[in-house]
Parts: sequence; C-alpha cells; structure tokens
Amino acid sequence: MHLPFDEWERGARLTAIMSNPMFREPLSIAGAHREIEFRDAVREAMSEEMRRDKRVYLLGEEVAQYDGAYKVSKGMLAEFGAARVIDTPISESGFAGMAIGSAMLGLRPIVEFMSWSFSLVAADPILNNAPKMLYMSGGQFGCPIVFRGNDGAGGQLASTHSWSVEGLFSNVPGVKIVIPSTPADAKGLLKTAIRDDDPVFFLESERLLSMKGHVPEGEYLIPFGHAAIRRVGKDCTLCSWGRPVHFCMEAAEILAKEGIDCEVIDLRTIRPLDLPTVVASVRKTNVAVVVDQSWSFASPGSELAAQIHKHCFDELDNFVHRVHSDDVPTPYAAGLEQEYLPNVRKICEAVRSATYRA
Amino acid sequence: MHLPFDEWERGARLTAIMSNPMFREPLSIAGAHREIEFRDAVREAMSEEMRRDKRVYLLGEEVAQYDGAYKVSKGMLAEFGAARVIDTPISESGFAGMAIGSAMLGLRPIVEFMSWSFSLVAADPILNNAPKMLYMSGGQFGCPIVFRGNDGAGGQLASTHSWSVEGLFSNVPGVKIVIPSTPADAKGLLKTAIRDDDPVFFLESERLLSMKGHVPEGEYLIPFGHAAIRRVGKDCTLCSWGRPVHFCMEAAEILAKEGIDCEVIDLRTIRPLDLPTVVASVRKTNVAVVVDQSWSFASPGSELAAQIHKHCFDELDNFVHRVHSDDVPTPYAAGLEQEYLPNVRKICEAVRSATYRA
Amino acid sequence: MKDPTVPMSHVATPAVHAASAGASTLPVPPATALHWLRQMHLIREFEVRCMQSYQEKKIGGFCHVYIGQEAIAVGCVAALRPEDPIVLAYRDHGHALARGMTANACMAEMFGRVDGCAKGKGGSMHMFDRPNNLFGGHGIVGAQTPLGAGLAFGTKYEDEVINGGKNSRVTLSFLGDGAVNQGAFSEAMNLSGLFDLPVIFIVENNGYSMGTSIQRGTTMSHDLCIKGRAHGLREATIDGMDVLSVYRDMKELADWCREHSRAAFVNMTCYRFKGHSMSDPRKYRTREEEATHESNDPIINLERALWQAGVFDDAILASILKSVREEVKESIAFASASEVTPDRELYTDVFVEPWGPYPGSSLPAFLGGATNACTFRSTNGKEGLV
Amino acid sequence: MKDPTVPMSHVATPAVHAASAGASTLPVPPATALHWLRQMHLIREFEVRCMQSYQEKKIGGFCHVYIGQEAIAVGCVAALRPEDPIVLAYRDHGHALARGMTANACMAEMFGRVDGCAKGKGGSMHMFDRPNNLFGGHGIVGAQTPLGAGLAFGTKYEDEVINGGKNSRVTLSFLGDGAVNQGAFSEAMNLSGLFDLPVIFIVENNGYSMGTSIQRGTTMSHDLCIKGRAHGLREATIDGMDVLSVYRDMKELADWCREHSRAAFVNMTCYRFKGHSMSDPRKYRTREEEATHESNDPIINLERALWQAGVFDDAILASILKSVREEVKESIAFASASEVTPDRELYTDVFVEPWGPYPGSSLPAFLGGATNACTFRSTNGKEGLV
Ligand SMILES: Cc1ncc(C[n+]2csc(CCOP(=O)(O)OP(=O)(O)O)c2C)c(N)n1
Ligand SMILES: Cc1ncc(C[n+]2csc(CCOP(=O)(O)OP(=O)(O)O)c2C)c(N)n1
Ligand SMILES: [Mg+2]
Ligand SMILES: [Mg+2]
Repeated sequence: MHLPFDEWERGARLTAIMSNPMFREPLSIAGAHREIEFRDAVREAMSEEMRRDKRVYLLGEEVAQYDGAYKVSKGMLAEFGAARVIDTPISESGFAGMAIGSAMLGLRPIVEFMSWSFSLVAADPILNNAPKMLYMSGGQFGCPIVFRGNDGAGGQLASTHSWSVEGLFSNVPGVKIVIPSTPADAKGLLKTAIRDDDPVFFLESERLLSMKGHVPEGEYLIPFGHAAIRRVGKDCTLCSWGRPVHFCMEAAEILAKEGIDCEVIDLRTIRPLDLPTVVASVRKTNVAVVVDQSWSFASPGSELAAQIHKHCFDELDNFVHRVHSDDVPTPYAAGLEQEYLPNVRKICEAVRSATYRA
Repeated sequence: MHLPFDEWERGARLTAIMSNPMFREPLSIAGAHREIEFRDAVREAMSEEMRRDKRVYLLGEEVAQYDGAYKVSKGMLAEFGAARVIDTPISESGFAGMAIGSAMLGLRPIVEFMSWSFSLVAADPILNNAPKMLYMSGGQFGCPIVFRGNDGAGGQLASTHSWSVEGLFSNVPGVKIVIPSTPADAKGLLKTAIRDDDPVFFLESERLLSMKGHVPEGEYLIPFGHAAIRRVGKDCTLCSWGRPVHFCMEAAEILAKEGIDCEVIDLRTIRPLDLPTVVASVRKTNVAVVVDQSWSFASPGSELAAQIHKHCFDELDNFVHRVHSDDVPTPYAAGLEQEYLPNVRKICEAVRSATYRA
Repeated sequence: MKDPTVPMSHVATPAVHAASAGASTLPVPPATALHWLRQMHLIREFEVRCMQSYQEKKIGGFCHVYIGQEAIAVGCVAALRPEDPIVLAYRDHGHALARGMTANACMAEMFGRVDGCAKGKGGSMHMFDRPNNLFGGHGIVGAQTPLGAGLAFGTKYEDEVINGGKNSRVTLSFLGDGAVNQGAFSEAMNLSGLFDLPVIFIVENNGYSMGTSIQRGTTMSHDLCIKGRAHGLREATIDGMDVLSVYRDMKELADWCREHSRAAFVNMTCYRFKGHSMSDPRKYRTREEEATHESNDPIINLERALWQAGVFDDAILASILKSVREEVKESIAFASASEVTPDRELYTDVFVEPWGPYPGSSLPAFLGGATNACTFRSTNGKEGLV
Repeated sequence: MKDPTVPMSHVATPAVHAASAGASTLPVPPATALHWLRQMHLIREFEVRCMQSYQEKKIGGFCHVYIGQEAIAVGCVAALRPEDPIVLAYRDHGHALARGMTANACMAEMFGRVDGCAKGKGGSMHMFDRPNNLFGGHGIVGAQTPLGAGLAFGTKYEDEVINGGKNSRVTLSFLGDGAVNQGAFSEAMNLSGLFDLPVIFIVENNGYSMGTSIQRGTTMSHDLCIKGRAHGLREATIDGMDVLSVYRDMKELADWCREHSRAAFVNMTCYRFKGHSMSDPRKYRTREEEATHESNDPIINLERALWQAGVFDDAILASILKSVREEVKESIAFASASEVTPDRELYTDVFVEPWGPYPGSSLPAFLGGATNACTFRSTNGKEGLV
C-alpha cells in the first residue's frame, strides 16, 4: 500500500501540539528547582510506575541485590521486593524472551540490559518477537515492554562494549526508540514508554548517568515524537539526540563566537521522528547538520539527512552534512576513542563547511 | 580522524577500472553461451574454490546429506566428503562462532545460513567477532570467512522468515556486503568473497535461485565495489541491488513506453559502494530513484540517497526518491506481501514523480 | 456397544485385535476417548487437505503437517485446563485444532484470508488464538521456549504478586527435537529451573530436524532427558504415539507442575509420517523405517484400544470420518469464500494505538464477540501519547 | 636446599607448615615448580599494579583482575604444548602473562599505547598474542566458547584434512561460571561433543558472576559438571587453588583430549579475591567468607608445598619477589614511555588489505620479527580485488 509519504512522516500524533512549553526549552528547565542525576530520574520513572501498576516489574542482570551495575535501580529491591525486581543470570536471549512472553500475557516488564551492547545475543527475541507479535497474531497479542540500558561508547570499553544499537535496530518497524539527553527527559519519556502498549527501546548513555539536571517534582509524561529545540538560531540547524546533543550545544557556543548562529534540535525519539520540527527549522536556516553517534552507513543520521533533502529540497543552501562515529570498530585507547566519536571539533568543522565558512 | 569524505567513498580500489567489459553489461551476458541456474552458479563458485584451496570448507544446516535446503550444495558432499561439507545442528550462534574461530586459525569457512533470517540468533558472533577481530587484536588475527544464504522475502514466509538483513547489518564496519542479482555475478562475486581476507556477507535471494542466466565457463572473479550498468538511459538513474534490480528493469521497459528513459545501475556490493558510477550517472540524468528491498528507516537506501544528495547537490532536479518495503512486518497473505515489497508499480510511480511526470 | 466387531480394514491387524479384545479397559470415559479420536481424525483430515491445497497453490509459504503426531497435541491439551497457556513451534495446525480453534479460522489463515486467526498475516507457522490461550506458533526454531518460560512467569506473577494467591496455571511450551540444540532453549530451561516456573517443555521427538536425525544433531540423544536434568527440571519420557499414555502421563505431570510451581522436560517420542515440509523428498530415511512407524499409527492405536474396550465399531468410525470430512471440507469452502486480506490491513496491527500511518490494531473476525480481554492494552486512558 | 626454613610472614600458618614439613614431595622438578611460583607472583604483582594504575587513571575502561586465580592460568598453560590454542574471557591478563606475553606488551595495552599487544586498540579485555597461540580475551560473556570450539575444529582440520595426519593439538577455552548460562556455551558444547573436537572448556568457578552467586544464577550448581555431561563431554572437577593439582589433572586431561580428539568440561573451583572490576563494593558476600578463601591462597599453597619439599626458603622468595617487582615496574615505565596510540591507527586493521580510507593491517610492534605466519592472509596474490 502506497501511503503518502507526508502522512508517514508526520503521523497523526505529531500534529498535536504540546501544551506544556517546558519540554521545548533549553537543557536546563526553568521552573524546576530540584537537581537530580540522570540515573535518579530513570529510577524515579520506574518506581513511580511500579507503584502505580503492579503489572510493571523490572528484571535484568544485577538489578536487584547489586542495586544495578550502574546503580540505576538502587533501593528498588528494598521497596518492591524480589518478586518484582528480579536478578537474572547472564542469559540475555532467555530473559528477554521470557519478559516478552509475560508481556503477551499482559504484564509490563522493564528489561534492563546492563549495556545494549549485550543485546546482540538477544537480537532474535527483541527484533523478531517483540515488534512483530501484534502483527503476526493479527492484533491478538501485543507486547507492552520496555528494554533499556546503556548505549554508545561508555569510555574506553572498546569494540564489543560500545555499540550504538540505534544504528542497527532503528531499521525495524514495530518498535519505538527513545534516546533522551537530559534527566528531565529521561524521566518523562520513560514513564511514557512504560505506559505505551507497544515495545519501546530506551537508550541511555553511561556517560550521562551522573549528569545532574533540573527535574520537576510531580508526575509528568513526555509524548513520543516531539523534538525539543534546545537553542534557537538562524544560520544552521543542528539535529541530534542523546549524548551528542551536549556536544552540539558546546559547538554552538564556539560557533556563535565565529558568528554562526546554530539552532539545536534534540529529537528525543527517533521512531517516531519529529520531522515537522526539523523541517520548519531548516526552512528557516537553509542549512542542516545531523550529528549521530552511530556509524554512518545506513544509520538514523542517513535517514534524517535523506528526509531533510526531501522536504527542504528547494530551501537547502548546501547538502546536509553529517557527523558520526568513524567507520571503524571502537578503539580502546583514550585519544583514539575521542577522535572516533562525534566530537565538538568534528561538529564545528561540519557546520563551517555546511555554511561555507570553512 | 577526519578522513576526507571523497576518499572514504571512492576508495583506492575503486579507482581501478575493470578491464573486462563483460560485467558492465546488461543482465544477460553477451559471449557467454552457457545458461545455468543461480544456485548452480553459487555451487560452482564454492566447488571451484574448494578444489583450489583445502582451507575452504562449507558448513551449515542440511548442506551435506540433504544437498542443501535449497539444493545449492547439491553433490558437494559426494565430491568433497563429510570433513569439508558439514551438516550442523540448529545452532546458528554456535556454528557461526565455531567457523569464526577456525578462520582466526587460517581456515576459510563458508557458512550457509539456510536463511539470513535465522542469523539474528547469531548476531553476536557475526557482528561482534568476525568484523572486529582484526581490529581488536591489533592486526594479529583476521577472519577470512563468508556467510551466505537466502535474504529478503522468499514468498509468503511471513514476518520472521523474510528479513532483508542488509537493512540492519550494513551499518557495521569491517564487513563487505555482496548482493548479486544474476547467476554470473553470483559466481564471480562469491569467488572473490571466498578469497577475500576479510569477512563477507553474501546475500542471495530464494526468489532468484531458479533463475537461469548466461555464466561464462572458465574461472573469473568480479571485484567488489564495481557497479554494473544494466541499462543505459538519460532521464533517470535507478539504483538498486539484488532481486529488485529485475523489477527496475521491468519498470524501465514500461517507463520507456511513456518516454522516460531510465539508466539502471546494479550496485552488486553495498559495502564497498560504487559511488563514482552512481554519481556519474546522476550528473547525467539529474534524477535518481533508489530501490532497496529493506525497510526504509536507516537503510542502505537512505544512505545512498543521502550520498547522492551530497555529491550531486547542484545537479539534482528533484530530491532522491526511494522505494522500499513498506514500514511494517512482512505479512503472509500473497497480495499483501506483493503490495508490501518494492514492486514495479511502486518503482514506476516513484520515477514518474521524480521526473515530474506524475 | 456390547458386541464389538472388528473395525474397518484400515485397522492393520485384526487378528491381534481379536486376540486381545476386551483385555484392556479405558482410563477415561468412552465419550472422552471418542472425542479425542475425533480430534485426531480432524487433524489428520485437515492436514491431508492442507497438503492438497498447497499443491493447488491455495496455501503459500512453508507448510509443515502434523500427520503421525496427532496424539501429542490431543493428549496434552486434554491434560490441561482452558486457562493454561500453550506456545508452539511452526508445526502448529494440529495443536491449534486440538486446543479449540475452528477449522475455518485455521484454514482461512493458511489461505491468507481476512477471516483467518491472524487475518492472514501470520500464515501456517503462526497460529494464535487468544480465547483459547494459544500464544502462537513461532517460526524461529527454539524462540518459543523463552516465551513459554515467560508465560509461566506471567501466570505465576498474576496469581501470586497481583492477586496475592497461589499459582494456578501451567504452561506447555512445545518444541521439536531439533530445537533442543538452540542456546535459547537451554537459557529458557535454566531460567525455568531457577525461578521455579510452572512450565513443561515438550520435545516432540520425531527423530529428525528436517533431514538431520537426532543422533547426528544432538549429543546424548539416547538419554535426551539429561538436557532437562542438567537444569534441575523434572523429566519424563512419554510414548507420543498413544494418546492414552500422553494424557495419563501429562495429566499427572501438569498437575504436579501446577501444584508445586515447577518446571519439567518431556521427551515425547513420536514420528512424523510425512516430509518436513511440502518439498521434502525424505531421502534421509528408508521406506522400511517409515513403514515400521506407520504401523504404529496413533489413530489406529486409539481405535484399537476403543475397540478392545468395546466402545467402538464401524458405524462410529464412519460417522467420525464423515463429520471430520465435512468439517474440513467446509473449512476449505469457508477459506475460499473469505475475502483475501485487503491492502488496508497492511498497516494495521503494527502498533496498538493509531499514530502516523498506522491505524492501530483490532482483533480478528474469528474471535467474534467471545474474546477475553486484551490485558496488554493500556488502562491509562490517553495520558502520555495524546 | 637441604634446610628449609619457614618462609616469610605472609605465609599464614607456619605452625601447620612445620608440622607437615617434608611430608610431601613435588610431582614436578623443583625448577619447574619454582618457575610456576614466579609466574604466579608475576601475575599477582601485575594485577596489584594494574589496580593502582587504574586508580591513577592510567588505565581506562573496565579492568578485571585475576588475584586469587593465578594457579589456574599457570597450571593450565603448563599442561599444554606451545602450539595448543587458548581463548579467554575478559579476565585475561593472568593467562596472557602465563602464556608468555611480556608484561611490557600487556601493560602497554592496558595503558592504550601503540606498543601494546593490540596496539592499544583492544585494552584490558582483549589480550591477543599470535606467536603464543593466544586467541584473545573476549568481552561478551560466553562468546569465546564457540570460538574455542572453532579453534579445536581448525587444528583438527589442519592436521587431518589438510595435512592428512592425526590431530595433534588441544584447545583450552576458558570461561567464568556466569558464562555457563549463556546459550552460546551450550551450543558450543553440543557441537564439540558431536564433532569430537579436541577442546577443554574450563569453567573458572569462582562462585560469582559480578554480584550473583552461582546458586542464584545457575541451576544444578552443586553438580556443575552435569552441564558438560548433558553434551557427552568428559568431566573433571579440579581444585583451582592448587597449581600442582591443576597441572596434574589438566595434563592428564589435555593429553587424553589431544590423543582421542575429544571434548571435556572442567569445573575449576576457585575464588576471586578482589571485586568483579574496579568499582565493585563486594556487598554481596561477607568479609568472613572472603577471609576463609584468602587463607587458601594459591601462591601460599605452592610456597608451602615447595617449602615442605625442601626446595624453598626466604632468600628464594625474596629474589622472586624482587624480580617480579622489577619486571612489573619496568612494564609500567615501558607503557608510560610508549607512544599513545596515534590517530593514524584509527583506520588500520579494519580490513587486511588496503582499500578506500583503510590502509590495511600490520602486526603490532611487540611481536617484533619473531612472529609465525598469519595464515589468514590470502595466498592468492592480487586476483579479484585489484
Ligand atoms: C533459527 C532457525 N534456524 C533454522 C530454521 C529452519 N528450520 C525450520 S524447521 C527446521 C527443523 C526443525 O526440526 P525439529 O525442531 O525437530 O522440528 P520438527 O520439524 O521435527 O517438528 C529448520 C532447520 C529456523 N526456522 N530457525
Ligand atoms: C553477554 C554479556 N552480558 C553481560 C555482560 C556484563 N558482564 C561482564 S562480566 C559479567 C560477569 C561474568 O561472571 P563470570 O562468568 O562468573 O566471570 P568472572 O567475572 O567471575 O571471571 C557480566 C555480567 C557481558 N560482558 N556480556
Ligand atoms: Mg523433529
Ligand atoms: Mg565467576
């Protein structure tokens, strides 16, 4: 069936404008006075949802007695007990599949991958079962499940431990993919994820876990498919998600001094993808740079570049420039890893080139 | 390290022009009088290489006594014996990893996945071990291995059995990815793959296995990274690989009658990707349509579209149009599956739209 | 039925029957056993007609028939309560029928029609039936076994954590002998053993995975139960060619697993009478071997027992055969008449609630109004995603 | 050494030593045992300095030290021939040193320097050493076990198919007790049993995977060898805290596996004295439990045996300690002085031969000229890809 592309991209949901302007604002939120760490925000989201709904439970390696390998679930065993905060053996394929089975039955599991890098051994259940169950059963069995954990380079963890799985997994229909960049987003988006009736991949960054940020006290949910404009600018649109958003903000400061005024858009979810916000910005700036920490080839970054070209074909002053991790396995050595990742220098270079200031 | 993009894309290898014009020609090869099936061509490549080099062996489910689930390895057990044509249990992760271990030691395994759809359970060894071993060992241990099998929709096999894994796996550096569309290419490219010192993913299509085509008699190798121009045209460049190349040829015939003259480029390998050939064509036609049987989001198709925009930014008359499988799990019902796949109708519509004849 | 006569000619060895006539009694009421016989005949007839329809290209994709293994599905289902979950591999038509799916819904699915159990989206390998707690056939070998563990986890969690009671259900997770070699299965067994999940892994050991005999693919195949024992699972080897044994042994086991919330491993010995799928020339086994097993036909075995128990005769058989033939014939008519799954279904059931191009999901027609609630649907109203 | 005196104060219970002095004799020549002692001390000293360097942020990423398990690497390597392949998990420094990698190459790797064994690209979890047939440490739990099966497959294939002889090598594939639960391992065992691969899977059973005790993660942990038995593997439980037992039992087993081309499973009991990695507060076990195991220190166990055999004294110990301290200190100096892996190495070793932005691959400096050939390099000259 040949659906009009615009409908595909925009999505009925995305036409709804968020009423609360809070979540369109810069990285630190005005009006929220409490500062907590990213990991605390994730924990708050899980705990609040577990208090609200007994069908929600958490399982994964070391999530209970150890308080989580990265202390994300600290104290949750004590509050919810061993029946709902469950330590598993190192059997990602087995426990991911097990959680999916329980979700078919109506439970709402949160599966923690200590790192998304370890989800490759569970690729079959998370890609073949979770996103397709509803379809294959003709609507009879859904899979309301959240998979979450660290994604991207954690800091010299080398090739096997530094996956940005969005580069692989975002190709697959039937899942929603969330990549938050701030504690406030992490909380609001994770609560939405847990209440969502479909499978959600929630990608955290080890490098952000200790980051502090303003997080509102009460309960709030952030809808999927709504980008946040982190910085308003007129010369170039910088699109990113997750950890590199912070690099974009840094780069924007540097570039501002050179007279290049960047607009920084944090997509927050890449499926659904908030194209309208991106397109509106590019129609204003006429220049776009996409910053994506996954490898370049067949990545979310290439998708966004292709979409921007499509929707802003007449408005673009230059082709969409892209900044990715280099197209090599992740190296261990600190300097090499830094060079490999999308970094501030690379972003600045790309923006200068895209705006013909190189 | 920030390598100049052009170097990235072109690659030293790609500058070498093929001396033999045979492989730049249309789907059926002039001068080759022998017609054999695609599966025979694959078998010939394997058998010739196994005769030449004892380090080459074949393993997979049902490859030996059963002659292959799709008869690709028919008779090979009889010729090479059970020590070199090896039936495995249904343990893709185990036997893929086993083959990788033996390749580290210097053997040159050919691993048949009955279907690439079943390679998801082996995602970890094929993505974490094979493509990264050389890097992680600092050059000490390579992995000269070929993984091959059916890829893409086979004909009503439904969601779990119809993967186009290039949509996922092409994101990963360190592998070469080959997707042949003709028997002659299958043979020449597979021989190159077997002799390659690096891991190669070789993606066949069940729907092409019985296709007959001219295949030269003697030994020949086709280099990676060299596209074939299957049809010369001036109005629109159609880029594809694997099975959809045939749909492009069909569409080109239909469109020719409407006065739209398409150039059809068969990429043959997507890593490396022969951008120079594509770019030269688009600079001539000023219009490009990419046809890719994987899902659209973050696919090889999005990559190629982004690259064309980059390299032909000033020459394009319209944004690059893309034809993919629909963004849903693969349905079982025949009509629905047909509608889901990139098909001749969709290609025609995209070309008409791209050339402003819609 | 006071005067049992030797049933029809398709019972192989009337001499033997006559000799042992009346020697055995049935462990279940005759009506129950006759019901099972009818189910087994229904499955066989269904499969025969599937093969035919496949040849006629009315069924596409892969099609794996269950002929020879009918006693397993029928006996196992009989040992369960309706609320006990079942999850299957791709050789799943037989179990679906045994569990109560109508031949119509099943056949329409094979035909790729909108009245199929999955609206024609799943096909032969993916039979789902929510009211009957059938959680699908699954195409990836072994992948259904962690799902089985998860269903058991889920029922236990519902009973114990949510409702504060005691585990009341047991899950059956079926797999083939070839699936024993998948790592996912060993992980599923370890988790089930560790968490004391009420799940029974039933290995339908028909001796082959495609063309690979179990000896060529699986270590320790002479003592297959060691695979379960290695994870602390209770074990049983059951004669899958005899529905009465299947029922008796499975009933005992299922009740025990339910009661104690424990996991078990069953080596269910059997034989698949036909090829792996429609294209299998069966060169990997001899015709003699096939003949030997065919003479141990589970249907005939039950008929013999019924006849020996004096509750069976030609007339009953004839009426069973007639009724199943009609039922299956009707299912083909139903499937043929059903609308080919329309293009608008391409985008449904990708996501539960509508967004973008996705209209959301709805239940298939075959469920009618008689469905139990879909608990996976959010109870949160519209927060979050509006 | 006629007059053994009680060694230094770090030997915990001199009273016991004195009582049993002279009671045991060594099963290997004293020089060999003393060499092992030096290796164990080298490993321990190396690890202590790694921990320190990690605190000083000279080492990044994860760092898993081997303190307490030294007897296993040393005893196992001693039981092998140099041509026997070894493959490891991520807790791999000890094995690398035992196998003959220099402390310099190992430490430089941890420091991320170009003189490291993988040019600083692999780091702590990925120690590779081609001349010593060390096929790497591997970070994904369990992933190295199919590789181990493959190395055994490869040696057997080379010996039998290519060279037409008899299998002459045995592969050791090390794993932790936590890896036992990965499906990949059970697949690797099944393949090894099925194909009679000469491989020994050595489970270094230190009782914990991170904070999860084996009882909480693994069924049947009281009889761990059943995991191997379930795949027809020969089994052994070996005291990994005593290098003499390790050597003796492993030698017998390795020779048998080599001779008969068979696979085996070893439950190597041990204890990790430190945390899982640098950030582990070890709340999951008591200090008493730790103390009990620390009193069973493999180094002290060997020293005691040496002393009882009359071949050891304070002077020897002092000289060993001095030499390993110097060696490790020197390795830190070497690593600190080595060039930080330069940016040009980012694109090397992605592919063997140059193309596009990739300059191809080259061997690391630490191998010097003394490398054996890289058989994975094509012998086909330039056909195909020129
Ligand atoms: C992971 C995976 N590998 C391979 C296949 C292809 N395949 C489908 S069925 C089958 C044989 C399974 O045999 P068994 O488990 O014994 O079941 P049976 O067919 O005897 O019922 C194979 C190899 C698959 N579906 N999934
Ligand atoms: C597939 C996978 N899952 C999780 C991890 C994270 N992880 C690294 S080591 C480890 C514990 C392993 O314990 P064990 O196998 O007993 O080895 P030990 O640390 O005791 O040497 C875990 C969970 C991983 N590296 N790979
Ligand atoms: Mg079978
Ligand atoms: Mg351990």
